[in-house]
Amino acid sequence: MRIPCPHCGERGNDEFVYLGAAALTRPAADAPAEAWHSYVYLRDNPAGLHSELWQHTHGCRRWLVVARDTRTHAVFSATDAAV
Amino acid sequence: MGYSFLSLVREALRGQTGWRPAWRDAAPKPAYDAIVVGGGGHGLATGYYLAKEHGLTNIAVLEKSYIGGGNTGRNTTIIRSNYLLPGNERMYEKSMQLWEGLEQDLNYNAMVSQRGVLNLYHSDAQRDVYARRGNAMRLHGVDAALLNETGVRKLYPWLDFDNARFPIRGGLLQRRGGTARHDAVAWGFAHGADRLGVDIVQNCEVTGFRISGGAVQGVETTRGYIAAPKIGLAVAGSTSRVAALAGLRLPIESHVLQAFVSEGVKPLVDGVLTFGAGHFYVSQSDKGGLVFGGDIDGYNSYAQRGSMPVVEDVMESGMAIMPAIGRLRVLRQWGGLVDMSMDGSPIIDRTPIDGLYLNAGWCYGGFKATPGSGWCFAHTMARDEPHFINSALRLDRFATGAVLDERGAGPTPNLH
Amino acid sequence: MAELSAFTKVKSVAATHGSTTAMPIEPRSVVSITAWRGAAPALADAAQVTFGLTLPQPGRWIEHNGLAAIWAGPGHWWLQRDGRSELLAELAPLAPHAGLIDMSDARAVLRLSGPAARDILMGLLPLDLHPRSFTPGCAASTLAAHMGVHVRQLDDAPTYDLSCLRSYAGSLWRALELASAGPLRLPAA
Amino acid sequence: MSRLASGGLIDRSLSHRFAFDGRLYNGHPGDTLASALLANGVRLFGRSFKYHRPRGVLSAGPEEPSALVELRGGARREPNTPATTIELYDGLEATSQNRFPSLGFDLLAVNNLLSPLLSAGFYYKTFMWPASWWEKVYEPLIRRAAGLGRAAGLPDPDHYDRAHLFCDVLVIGAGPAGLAAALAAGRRGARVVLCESDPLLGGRLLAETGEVDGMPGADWAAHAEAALRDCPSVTILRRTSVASVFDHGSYVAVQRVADHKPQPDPHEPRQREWRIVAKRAVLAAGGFERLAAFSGNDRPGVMLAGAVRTYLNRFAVAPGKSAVVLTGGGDGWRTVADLTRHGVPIAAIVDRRREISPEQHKLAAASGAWLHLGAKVTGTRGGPALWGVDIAGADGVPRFVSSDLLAVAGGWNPAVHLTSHLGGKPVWNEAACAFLPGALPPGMAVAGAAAGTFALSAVLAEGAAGGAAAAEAAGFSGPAPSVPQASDAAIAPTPIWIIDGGKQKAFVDLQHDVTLKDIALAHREGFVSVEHLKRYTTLGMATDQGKTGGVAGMAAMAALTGRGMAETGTTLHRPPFTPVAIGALAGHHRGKDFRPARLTPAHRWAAEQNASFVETGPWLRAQWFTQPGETDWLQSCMREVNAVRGSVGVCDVSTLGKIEIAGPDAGALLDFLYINTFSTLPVGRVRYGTMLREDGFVFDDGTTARLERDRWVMTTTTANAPRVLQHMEFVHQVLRPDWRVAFISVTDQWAQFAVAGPRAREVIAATLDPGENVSDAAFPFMACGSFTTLGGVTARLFRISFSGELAYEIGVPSAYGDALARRIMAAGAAFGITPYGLEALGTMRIEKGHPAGGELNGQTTAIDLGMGRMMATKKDFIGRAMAQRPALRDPQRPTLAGIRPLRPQDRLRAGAHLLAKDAPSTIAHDAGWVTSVAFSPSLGHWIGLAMLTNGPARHGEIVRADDPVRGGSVLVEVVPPCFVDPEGARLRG
Ligand SMILES: Cc1cc2nc3c(=O)[nH]c(=O)nc-3n(C[C@H](O)[C@H](O)[C@H](O)COP(=O)(O)OP(=O)(O)OC[C@H]3O[C@@H](n4cnc5c(N)ncnc54)[C@H](O)[C@@H]3O)c2cc1C
Ligand SMILES: NC(=O)c1ccc[n+]([C@@H]2O[C@H](COP(=O)([O-])OP(=O)(O)OC[C@H]3O[C@@H](n4cnc5c(N)ncnc54)[C@H](O)[C@@H]3O)[C@@H](O)[C@H]2O)c1
Ligand SMILES: Cc1cc2nc3c(=O)[nH]c(=O)nc-3n(C[C@H](O)[C@H](O)[C@H](O)COP(=O)(O)O)c2cc1C
Ligand SMILES: [Zn+2]
Repeated sequence: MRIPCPHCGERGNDEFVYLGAAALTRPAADAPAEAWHSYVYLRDNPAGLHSELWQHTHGCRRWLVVARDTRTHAVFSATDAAV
Repeated sequence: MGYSFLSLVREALRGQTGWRPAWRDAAPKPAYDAIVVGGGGHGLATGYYLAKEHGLTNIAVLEKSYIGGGNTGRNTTIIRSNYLLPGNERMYEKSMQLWEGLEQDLNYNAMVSQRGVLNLYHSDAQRDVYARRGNAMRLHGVDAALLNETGVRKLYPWLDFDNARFPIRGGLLQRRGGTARHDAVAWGFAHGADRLGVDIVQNCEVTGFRISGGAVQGVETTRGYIAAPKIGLAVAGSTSRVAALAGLRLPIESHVLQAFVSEGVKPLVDGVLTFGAGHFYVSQSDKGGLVFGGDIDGYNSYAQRGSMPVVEDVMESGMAIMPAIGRLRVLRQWGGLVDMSMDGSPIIDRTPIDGLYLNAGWCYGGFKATPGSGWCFAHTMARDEPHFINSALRLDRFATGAVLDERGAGPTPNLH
Repeated sequence: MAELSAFTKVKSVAATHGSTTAMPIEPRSVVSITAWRGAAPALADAAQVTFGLTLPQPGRWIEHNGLAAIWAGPGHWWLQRDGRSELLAELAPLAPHAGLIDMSDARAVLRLSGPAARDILMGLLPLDLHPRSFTPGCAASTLAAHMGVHVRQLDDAPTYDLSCLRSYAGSLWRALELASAGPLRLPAA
Repeated sequence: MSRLASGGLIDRSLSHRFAFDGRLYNGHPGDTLASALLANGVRLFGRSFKYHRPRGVLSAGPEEPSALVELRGGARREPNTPATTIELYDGLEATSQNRFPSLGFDLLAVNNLLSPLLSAGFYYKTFMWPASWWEKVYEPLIRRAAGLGRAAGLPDPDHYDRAHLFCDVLVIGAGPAGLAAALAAGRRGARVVLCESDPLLGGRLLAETGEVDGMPGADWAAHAEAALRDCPSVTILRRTSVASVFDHGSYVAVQRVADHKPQPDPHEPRQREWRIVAKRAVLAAGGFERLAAFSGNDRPGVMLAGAVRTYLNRFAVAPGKSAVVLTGGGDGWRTVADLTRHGVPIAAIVDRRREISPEQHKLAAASGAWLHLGAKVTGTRGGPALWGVDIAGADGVPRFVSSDLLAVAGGWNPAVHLTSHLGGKPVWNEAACAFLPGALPPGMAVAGAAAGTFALSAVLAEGAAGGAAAAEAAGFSGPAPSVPQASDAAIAPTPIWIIDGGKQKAFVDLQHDVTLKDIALAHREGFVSVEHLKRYTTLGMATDQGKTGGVAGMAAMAALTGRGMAETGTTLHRPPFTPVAIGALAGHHRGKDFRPARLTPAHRWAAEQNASFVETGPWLRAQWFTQPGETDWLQSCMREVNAVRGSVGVCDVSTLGKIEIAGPDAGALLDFLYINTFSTLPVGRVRYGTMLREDGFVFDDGTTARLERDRWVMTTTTANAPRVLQHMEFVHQVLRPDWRVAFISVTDQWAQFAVAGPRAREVIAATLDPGENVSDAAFPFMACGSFTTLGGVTARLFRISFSGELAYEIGVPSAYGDALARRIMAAGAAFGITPYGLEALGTMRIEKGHPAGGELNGQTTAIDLGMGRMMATKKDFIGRAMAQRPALRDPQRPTLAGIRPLRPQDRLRAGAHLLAKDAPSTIAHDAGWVTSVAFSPSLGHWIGLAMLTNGPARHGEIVRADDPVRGGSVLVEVVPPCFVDPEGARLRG
């Protein structure tokens, strides 16, 4: 698999570290327990388009948000998580 | 006709023409007392034990494709009960005990072979972690032996002890561990369940649930609506997709795990070996192929195939402990969809929807659990409450914090 | 001041492969510079004004008056000069816009030069080093032989600077040794 | 001898001597082992998997199911190698396999007689009684009988290389389609990589007699190769098989660099794995001829008709003295023509059709063969070699012909395998009578026989068009490519799958001995899906993966179910395309080179001090320093601890993770990462902190120093250093991108040493350049600052202590690490300074009750470790919310405690479980476990740390440490975790 790093160009997935769903928002410190449970543990895990976090650990070390189809592995976009 | 040497001889004399299907290819009925979704080992075992232990015979196992074609048919067949945490250990040990009498029970040779599982360790710290696990097993009354380097050399003299980057210092051995023939496990449970009247319905995909008043009523399938007051999910890598049809969001991600088989050779590896300083485990099938694998690829996937870095990692790790396999050839590699739970341990429990039960989160280790999982799930479904044996494998443990994190890796399925 | 080469395990510091040579480049003064969010333009201006240095674009490096700027990530550069100097202090004018951290000793660098250099690196780096896509002025980080490495091309000899974490120096040397053991015998590009 | 007098692509001027089963033969360069043995009249090559039936050569390529041998000997023995792919070299040695005692006389051939019993899946129905016999009796017998060749059992002595290629167009296969594609793309200037598994380019052109551009096919292939060499952007890789396709244009090819030699040259890899990244690919892999299923179709002497042509034309070998040709259509007639041209008598031609063309009648007449139209083969005769064929004519009348070669033209399977590696399912095409590529991997196109195009002229045109289109898509446009010309008529595919009648076994899988009867049995027992069929009968699961027989097996099932081929489908093709050596995929990464090693800057110094090194993750760390007279590690360790506690010691702590943090928001970041507060820490001070994961369990711990207002340096554990950095990058980039903070790992930038012991201050003072003040007043406990040493080298000094003694850590840029170690030693010489290693370090931290690896195992909470009160309540930090979950605050959780043996001479062991003193040894009474132990020289007995249910409340209680796996049970007293100087007087001294 190759991930198109927006900074370094397309690279093999062994240069990256995967974290999982990118669409999760860290709850406020005083959010109810369910919100934390959901953030830390529950996942949509879709078969299809998945927005996910990868770090280009052996490249620019940036965390990226990659849109990828989990059935075909087709990558539609990769953007810097902080931008 | 029962399976035996005699029946085989009789059939040999008449050209093997007297056999009937190992299980009926049942058409779905409009309603059942209970339905198990997923015709993998777990689903079929659940069907079998529902009938055998709880007398529920008006039941069906629904499989979207052909039975045993999921992870049951694509795993590295290692069975063992060498877990650390009591919540896990008692279930895996129950399973091991069921394996031990399975063939006679099912009248099907699933080739359960207790040739021993040896986990190699490479440092003092790792030895102590294994000792803690081995001691926990012994407290459970389960066999475990901690070998030093000499002990390992006696069993596997040709491992790379001397020239290794991570020298082998010893291993944790469970002699009762071993392998079982993956396909035969599915077919055997199907055969056994069928003989008790369970309908095994293939090419029947569950596409929706009817739920009213917080209770499940039945399932929509590609072969029509089927009603049932109790529905159990045992769909492994598809768990999130199927559960989503019932509105559930779960602590599970689907990842790909690859496996490999080499060309067949004369006996080389007797038992099961695992590498403690990398990701590699291997055994030799009765057909002669080395069956081996490593870590998950580490990203969500439903594609049943992996990527190259893991292939190389597996081969490197294999060569690191067994430099003698360099010239053996990989014959085939494939992938399965493993349902990685957020603490690495399974879930066998009720769900917030009445009558809907969940069997999932097997990660890359559920084959060994097949009989035990089916037994526990059948109990949970039939009695509407978990058995003590699966009482820790709860769905709400993530909310309460009573997680079963064998490796201390935290809530990231890709790190298990 | 007794400095010790990062390549202490290497018997002779320079090795040759035909007319292709490899030798450590040390010591160097290197500072990691990371612009605060949104401050990259200001940082670039400051670098231009103070040092006459145009901070390079992604995947590039540049040298001006012996001071090299190597792109290391978005808003992130390594500024580097051969030999030991008080580079961190010298770069203080950039500090309002960025975090500056000394990393002069953090990495070990080998300079690989000569006709076989590219073929040897093909055995090591999962990067397209073909002159159509990697030329003098290019720089990249990647993973090779299970180590994070950085490579930049200096000239058409071709010459490359290949670096890794200093603690990996012996293993990098070993990896190069293995990669050049069976010369790839490809037709010249 | 059946070597033809002339022709072939062999070098008759040279002769190679080789041995098969100990007998010596001669062959020529250009031969394969199969062709050379056939030339020597050898027919019997091996035994089949199950019935041990005699088997010969079926094919001339990698699809070979039968002629498998053990190649070479000793550590280089390679089982299951198809003789049809082994390039002959001088001195080659090969042995037949899966037979005992000899190939000619094999005892297990008795299985053939038992075959009525050994039907598909028979083992699932028996061997169940008595239960204990499975492991003891049945399975060992089965295992010994199974498998084919023998593994070497010795470490592979050769090495394997890995390399990377990037290209615009990857062309897979160098037959006419591939050559035309590569030329078209290469002439446009695209970077082309052409991979061909054969040593020669040309594909079927080398085996057939057709002409291209007015020259014999093989000559055209040579011209094409020369033309490709003239294209500077084309790379040709011969002996290189594309094994697998991965996502996003990634391919893996394996080059057999030195397999055609007895052993690689010095430094030469045996094989090389190419990782290829291609913008586009043209699959031109050709096709595999099918073996029809008919009675007796496995006898040595039954050969694919196309392979017969290969042996005749390419290898100048007549694979028989007299042939029968069985065909369903035109393709077999090429074999008729070629046999005739080479003077091999044809005894009979059996064409399943009732009508043939006038040219074919002419060919038949010229061959002098007995022509049977509308006829079929009903059996073969012979022992280990064919000597006759039974034929049933259209009239049903049986006839017998003597013959030692039966050439079977069963039709062709396009080599679609690589199109399926990303899941694409081949689709049945009625017109081509074959499965053709279905959904293709992105960027891949298919040309030639692989696409079901069989006429040479069309193959060439399709190849050229495919190459041009691929180049175009990669950005290289140009004029339409010139298409090499061939004049051949398309041959209608008229396959023969299954020929019924006859009493012998009809095989669909020659290697695994799967017959039509097995398919019928599978059908009867309900294994009707092709996937069940495959798994139940093992059809297509052998080393050849069913390349020649598989589709016939599917056809048999299709016939039984009446479902037709399209609906029946085919099983999935998976990587690799042909089996690949495990060594080749592992490359150099084995033995000591399995993973790189990290060495500290003072490694050489430590080695000179006689350090024993231990692997800790990627690092090698000094474990202890053996002194003359010391015979075991414990002695060395105790001496080192005593030296530190008594005077002073020095320890290399460079492996600990160091992360330098700069910027105005660094304090906020630290407050967010740690459970305790850092932003209030004054400049010049150090604080200990603990980090949680977001799920509330402890992640890592260490000290962080504030060097300047906006400059901090954090230390992490050695093991977690990379993950902590990654975690911080996540927190900064994803959660708090606005914070003005920058950090990088400086682990490798600084060589760092702990100097510990009552004399540490004097040693540090003497280590620093003159004039530096490290008095307690100027530099108290938990101070940090910048100094100089070694005559002006910047040194970072931290007054922190892991050992519990007066201690400092001093860091210098790594290049000075070696010098600093020596400087410290010199400075401490007067006090007998002692280098100490990991064991002594561990012993002292256990004496002090500091949690480390065994306690920070990812399963413990801050409360468990006695650090609950460190958790700030007024700020948000990672893990704060989830740490509140009830199960994490359960008072019954095991918590950190110390233990010491009741009898001082007892040894403690980590991993032992703790139970109440008299409790039975069952899990219900499990109360915790021992996490770390050490022999404390300070106390003179073993001590340990443990996680114990309700630990702090149990100080003074006697519990039992059970360690059944090492056979021991020890009574211990629960004590506070800190054993030495609990008030901390020494470290403040
Ligand atoms: C490569 C690999 C190696 C492994 N190695 C081991 C090992 O050595 N030891 C071990 O113990 N475990 C191992 N495992 C894990 C083990 O294989 C699984 O945990 C176990 O087989 C799961 O069984 P199951 O019956 O739950 O799932 P499956 O066998 O996957 O069965 C689930 C079934 O549900 C069906 N299904 C899905 N959706 C629907 C729907 N909507 N309607 C109807 N049916 C549906 C699927 O088609 C499938 O047949 C491995 C897994 C893999 C992939
Ligand atoms: N019935 C018929 O008329 C009929 C049937 C089949 C083939 N043919 C003839 O066969 C030829 C087809 O030409 P073509 O170019 O399509 O095929 P080809 O068989 O001539 O060439 C394919 C080449 O690809 C190589 N190859 C296959 N897989 C590979 C892999 N994974 N990696 C590397 N190399 C690989 C093979 O070694 C072979 O040399 C034509 O000459 C055609 O006339 C005719
Ligand atoms: C334990 C085990 C042994 C296997 N042995 C073989 C084998 O000898 N030959 C083979 O072709 N495939 C073998 N396979 C792989 C299967 O052919 C198949 O790839 C796997 O079941 C996954 O199915 P799929 O490839 O159809 O997706 C084996 C699989 C398993 C789980
Ligand atoms: Zn990047």
